[in-house]
This record gives sequence, C-alpha cells and structure tokens, in this order.
Amino acid sequence: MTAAKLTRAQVAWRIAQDIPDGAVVNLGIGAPVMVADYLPADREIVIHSENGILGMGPTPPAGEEDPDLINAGKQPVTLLAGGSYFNHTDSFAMIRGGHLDCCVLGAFQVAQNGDLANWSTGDNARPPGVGGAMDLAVGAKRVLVMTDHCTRDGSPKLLEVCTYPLTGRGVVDRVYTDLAVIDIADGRFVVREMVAGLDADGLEALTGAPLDFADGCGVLSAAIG
Amino acid sequence: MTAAKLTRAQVAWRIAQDIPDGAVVNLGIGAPVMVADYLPADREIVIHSENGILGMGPTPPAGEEDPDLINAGKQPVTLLAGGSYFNHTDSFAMIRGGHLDCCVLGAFQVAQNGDLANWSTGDNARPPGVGGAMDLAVGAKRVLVMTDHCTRDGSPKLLEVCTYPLTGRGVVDRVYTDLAVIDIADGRFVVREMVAGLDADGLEALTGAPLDFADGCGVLSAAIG
Amino acid sequence: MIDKQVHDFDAALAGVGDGATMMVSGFGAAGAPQDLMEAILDRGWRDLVVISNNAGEGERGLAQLIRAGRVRKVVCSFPTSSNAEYVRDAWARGALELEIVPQGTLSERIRAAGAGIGGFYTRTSVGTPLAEGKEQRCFDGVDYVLEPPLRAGFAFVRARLADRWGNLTYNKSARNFGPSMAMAADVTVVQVDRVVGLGEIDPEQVVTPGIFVDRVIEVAAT
Amino acid sequence: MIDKQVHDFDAALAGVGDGATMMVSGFGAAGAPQDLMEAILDRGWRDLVVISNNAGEGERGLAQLIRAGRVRKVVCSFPTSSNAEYVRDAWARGALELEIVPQGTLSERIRAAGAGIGGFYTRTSVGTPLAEGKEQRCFDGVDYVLEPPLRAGFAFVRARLADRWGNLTYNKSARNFGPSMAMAADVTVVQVDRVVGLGEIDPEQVVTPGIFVDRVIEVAAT
Repeated sequence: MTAAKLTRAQVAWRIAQDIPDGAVVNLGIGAPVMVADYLPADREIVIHSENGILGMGPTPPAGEEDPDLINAGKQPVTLLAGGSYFNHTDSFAMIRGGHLDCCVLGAFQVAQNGDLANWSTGDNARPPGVGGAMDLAVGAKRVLVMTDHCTRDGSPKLLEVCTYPLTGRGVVDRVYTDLAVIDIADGRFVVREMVAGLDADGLEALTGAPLDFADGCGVLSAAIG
Repeated sequence: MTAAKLTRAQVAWRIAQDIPDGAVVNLGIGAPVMVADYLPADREIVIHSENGILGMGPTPPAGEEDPDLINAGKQPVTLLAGGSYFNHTDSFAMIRGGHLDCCVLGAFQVAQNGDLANWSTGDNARPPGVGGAMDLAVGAKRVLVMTDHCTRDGSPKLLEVCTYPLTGRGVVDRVYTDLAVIDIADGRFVVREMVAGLDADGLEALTGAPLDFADGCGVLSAAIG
Repeated sequence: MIDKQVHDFDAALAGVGDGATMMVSGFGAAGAPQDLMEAILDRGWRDLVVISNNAGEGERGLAQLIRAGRVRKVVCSFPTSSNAEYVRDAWARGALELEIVPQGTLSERIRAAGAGIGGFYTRTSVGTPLAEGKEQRCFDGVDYVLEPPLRAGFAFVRARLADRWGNLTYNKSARNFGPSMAMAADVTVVQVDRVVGLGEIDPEQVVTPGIFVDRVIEVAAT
Repeated sequence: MIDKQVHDFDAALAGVGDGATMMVSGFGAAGAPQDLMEAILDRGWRDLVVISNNAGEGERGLAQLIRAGRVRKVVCSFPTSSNAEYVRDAWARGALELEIVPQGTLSERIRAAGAGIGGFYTRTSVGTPLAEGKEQRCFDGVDYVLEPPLRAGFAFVRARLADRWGNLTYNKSARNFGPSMAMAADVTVVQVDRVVGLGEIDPEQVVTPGIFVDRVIEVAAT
C-alpha cells in the first residue's frame, strides 16, 4: 500500500482547519498563501500582511487590481470591511510584539528543537534575501510550518539539526507536511496525524530525526480532493 | 541710573524676534508660552505641543473650548490650518529625533557649560515631576532659556555650576533674561545684549559666573511696553 | 465571529483585581477613561499600580482612585497637575509611591513593550538624577542610557469610535498615550464614545488597528 | 511663509550627487517614487548607496538605476523580487553590494534614527548568520541582538496628497516604508500625486506631519 500523500492544497486545507475563529494570522509568501482559500466559512479570521494590511481579502477580479494594494508576495489583493492600513514599522511592531496569533511559513528544514531554516541554502552563488521571515519566526504566538516532508530528491526536511542557515532558533510549534502533522515539544518531534498507508517505521524512514507518536495519533486526511 | 529691566512679556517679545520664518518650535509650560503672543505676523511659525499637536493656534474664545484640544499646560487651544494630531510616542520621536528647530524652556539654573536645571530644586518635601523637559532639552536643535536673571531673593540663576538636579547636560544654546541675552559658547557665557543702565560690572555682579562680552554687544530692549 | 464590544463594566473589567498593574491613557483629563476608572473605584480594588502620564487630574477618574487610597504606586512623568493636592498629600504621608520617568521615555518604553523591543538607548536623562542606576553607553561620542520596555496587565484607553474588530479613532489631542498603551498590555480595554458598524471607519483613518484591542465599551460622551 | 512644494526635479534633487546615501520608499512597486528615481538616472549620478526593502522591482525606478550600474550598494531585506535578474547579474559580477537586514529590523532601525534612539535590542535574527558580529544580550532569559539606527542623507518617498507644510497622506499598502523613512534623512523629498490647499487634509488623517518633510514635488499619477 502506498502512502496517501496530500496535495499542497490539501495541506493548506488541513492547516486552515486549525486556525481558530477570531485569530489574526500571517500567511507566508508561496504555498502558505493557499491556506486563505480554505479557511472555514463559519470563522472570522483576520489576515495580516507585513506590508501594512490587516483584514486582507481575496484576489480582486481581473481588471480591478490596484497596484497600491498588494500582499507580501506583491500580488494584488483586496481589503475586507474592518480592515486597516498602517506603515511597515507598525506592521512589524505587531509581529515582533507578539500580537499575531499565528503565522504559517514555508521551510527548507525544521529541526526537532524547533529551529527553522527557510531563507537560505547557504548557496553563495545566489544573492541572499530574508524578507520578514526572521521577524515572523520570533514574533508570532504560534509558528506553523507548511512543507513537503522530503525534498524533491527524497532527502528529509525534518532533521535532528538544521544544516542550512537558520531563520529562527527554537521557534516552530507545529509542522504540516504532505505526510503528517507533527508538533514540536520538549525538543522532540511528536506525530499527531499521519496519512493512511504509512506506519511509524515508514514515516521515520522519511524523517531525519527520531519521532514520538502522540497517544491516539490520528489519520491525516483532507476533505478536499 | 537703574537698569531698565524687561518685563516678562518683553522677554517673550525679544525671544519671538529670534524665531525664524518656517521654524517648528515648542514653548515650555509657564512663561515660555507667552512667546506665542509676539511671533512676528509676517513669519509662519509652527508650534509643537508635546501632547500630539503641530500647528497649535491661540486660545479659543470663551465657550468654544474643547477639552480634547489642550496644550502641554492643559489649557484649551486651537489648531491652525495645516495642523495635525499624532500620538505621544510620535510626538516625542519628533522631539528626541532632532526635528524641532527650537524649544523655549524656563530655568531654575543655567551653568556656563550649558547645563540646565528646571525641574527640581532637590526639595524632598515635594513630589517630583519632570514632564517632557528632559526630552526637549536633549532633542531640540536649539534650546533657548527664558528666565529672570536672578531669583526673587536676588541670587543668580546663571552659575558656574548648577547646584540643583540637572534637566540636561550641556544643552542650552542661549539664555534670555530680564537683563541680558547671553549665548553659551565653548563653556562660557557670552553676553550679546544687555539692558540700558547696566554695565559689564553691574551684570557680572548679578551673575554667578564670569561673563564674556560679544564684540558689538547691543542694547536689549523690546518694542512693547 | 469577532465582537469585542462588551455591554457592562463587569465584562469590561473581568480579570482586574487587587494589585492589578494598569496603564491609563490621557494627558490631564484629555483622553482619560474616566468611566472605566470610576467602575474600578466602585469595585473596591486596592494596591493598584498605575502607569499614566499624570497621577490623575481634576476631580474624576484616576484622581478619585488615588484620593480613595486605592493606588499603591504611579509610574508617571508629572504627577502634580492642577488641583493635585491629593497627590501631594498621599505622597507626603507615604501612602503613594511615585516613579518619575521623562515623558518621552515613558511613552517610548510603553511602545517598546508593545513592539517587542527588549530595551533601547536614549540621550534623555543622561547626566540627571533620573539616569542614576541606569546603564550608560556612548555611541559615536554621545552618551545614552538604556531603558527597558514597560508592560502592564491591563491598558485602559479612551478613544472616540470603535467597531466590533476593535479598530479605533481618537479625538484631537485626546489621542496622546492611547495608541501606544493599547499595544503594551495583556488586556486592552477601551472606553469609546460610540461603536459603529464594521467598515464604517475608513481603513486609512484607523489609528489603532483592532489587533491591539481586546474589549470595547461604549459610554456616551457627556 | 512655509512652502515645501518644488516645481522641477532640479529643485527636488538639489544636493544629491555621486556617492549619495538615500532611502527609497516602496514595497515592490507600491509606494516607490519612480519619477524621482528616473530623474536621478537622468542626472547620471553614480556610486549611490540605497536603503530600500527591495533592490527595485520590475522595469521602472530603482531597477533602472541598478541596471545602469549607478548603485554601489543596497541595504535591503529582499533584493530579488520578481524580474530581478538585473540584481542577480550585478551582484554576481561584484558590481553591486548587498547588505541584508531582516525586514522588521530594517524598518525599526530607520524609525530609531528618526526618533533619536541610539540603538535597540530585538530577538529577530538571534541564532542566525545575520546576527554574526552583533552584540548579543539576555534580558529575562531571552536573547536579543543590538541593532543601530539607520540614517541617510536623503529619503525619497512616494505619497498621495501633500500640502505646502509637507503634511502627507498615502494610498493603501503603498504607505509601507514612507512614514519611517521620512523621519530618518537629512533631506526628505516626496513625490505626491497631488498638492492640495493648506487645511484640506483633515488633521486627524495626516499620516506624516510636515515636520518630517523638506520638499514636495507633484507628479500626476499615471
């Protein structure tokens, strides 16, 4: 039996289910932005964008884009009723000051102690760039990571120790991969959910660190195709 | 011949003549507020109030006071066209960040090195209180002091060394008293103007530090009664 | 659904009690949350530690709390506003502790707490008694003192309009300490003149975004 | 009489020259003062040091300056926005120096310069390569790094409306770095869509008070 690996959209859906009503959340550039598409309709969730927006809404219809209203990925967005604009310094005061309930970030690597590496592979042939990732990593009350469990060439991204330059030290609370939902607790990976068709040994084989399994470890699945 | 001592209004008038067109100025609580009444009509001067106002206007007519529009002395004021409101932190960012062209402060004592004492006489029987004086003293580009030359009992307020607790160290640029206009330069008092009827020895006798006299030291007088 | 509006003072003040640490907005009476202070007075809590620019002003609000002996300590820049004999009396009797902080440093320390800043260097107070015991440091030939952030359990703020997300506008110079205090407390409670519908406050004109606000109580301006 | 409006780019750019240090507002293209950048390009100045969140974006403005080899160094958080091959190329050739600062630290360092703060402690970057060489310090069991203020000779800012005192409003998320950069330069030059009469901007809605602005140039939005 093959593992029923989740698509990226399904991982986004799964993360969205964990964001509580009323939360203020920042969705990192790239795949994490997809989480917005799956937020449960019966919850009111405020999306923060580090370029000075609270209450960010969906992509505008074609032709109604405003170049002055963009998200952190520089794509056109809209503003919901109740939204507000503010300057960058105030935006990062919100982040650094611990006012965001959570953020969702991508990752190159996550270590079992919560270290996150998501901005540089240490490749000196490419210009560096960090954006707001380091601020989000230390500032948000909960740091959720959205990532494939392994790299394209099959190497594990969940490790005992990160080998890439860090974004933040001991910052990650929970990792959502295409194979599992894994908490970080007391310096250990604790698996809470795992896709069908995979057992503990199978997941451990794809992971670069030992795993604990939560009592009642559940099945990771998504209500979307 | 007696010295033609200036009234407090005349000192305020004299200070007002030195505030250039376009300047942003903060007028300290108490006598310095009077400077606003004598700003030359052909100059546009922006008055800053540390409680979050730029472009502060005169006292409103009786009956038109707004308890939410007050100056640093908590008296009702108005706002001129071009004025703006902002929060306290931003207001002191303006002050501390060196954005005010000048401030006018009262003084208990000024030392020849520019030290200012204007918040405490060291009297431990009274509750302390400093307000924004220390921020203004270090922050304004030019710190002008408005003070009587001597205390009511005749003691000099301009001294070699302040005996009262300091407000700021080496901060004063110029002192306007009822007897003289005195710059502070290289750790010395330099008299620029002196009221009629007083000579150098006379002024020195009323001062607690040696005085230099500027070339072409002028007569201090006011165009108001 | 987010609805930060509460409809009575018991809900507004949930969690406050003896020994509470609280920021109180206002410069003199402008922007002071007088009705919240009076509701605290009514509830009889004692040993309060207050962070506010003044130790109250006039007859109402924080002045009443201090007069009634409920406040143990005030961290402020200028405690003796007009009619502040009650401060002098309580302080002289040893019943009220005063910690004096320069006004700009007070405001910046509050902002630092709200912005996640661990401490900052300022020239303000260098060479004065208020710098005593503070770490001093020279950058580029200029002396600075190190100031720590200043947080509280509660911030009580007065604003003009709010919506159910907690977005706020203020009125004129009553804005003063409100926006920074709202950032720097575990629980921020705001007394507003009026609660308006979501979307009625222009997003360009929101001064305090709702992220900083926990509870809003409407008290019609008198 | 105060009138900060200037009527041509020569007046707007007086004092700029080879080697100038300049802050440039904008997050990507939103809020970027493109016409001011192009006027700088036209004047041929070289060896510019730029402080900006990105190293330009797209085809216009700062991107043109970098493409033309006029910029020696960019202090930024994220130099490689979309279509930023020109950055990769110049950097790989050694023709462009990049200094990477975390976005919030960049913005806070700029604000610190404008607010007279000599330095501040932040948790951001602790334990990462960007903390190397920085002083580190523990407060209450949490590690922080010390960050210095960041100033420039010029700030070039894009805003929406201005009046002759230099009061500014911005448009939506184009506000971004403008308000803090306007505080932190010796000379702040603002490209606005429209100059309005004094008093036409509601005093409650002024985002950047004129005290931070030196020159305003109107460039009709295209």
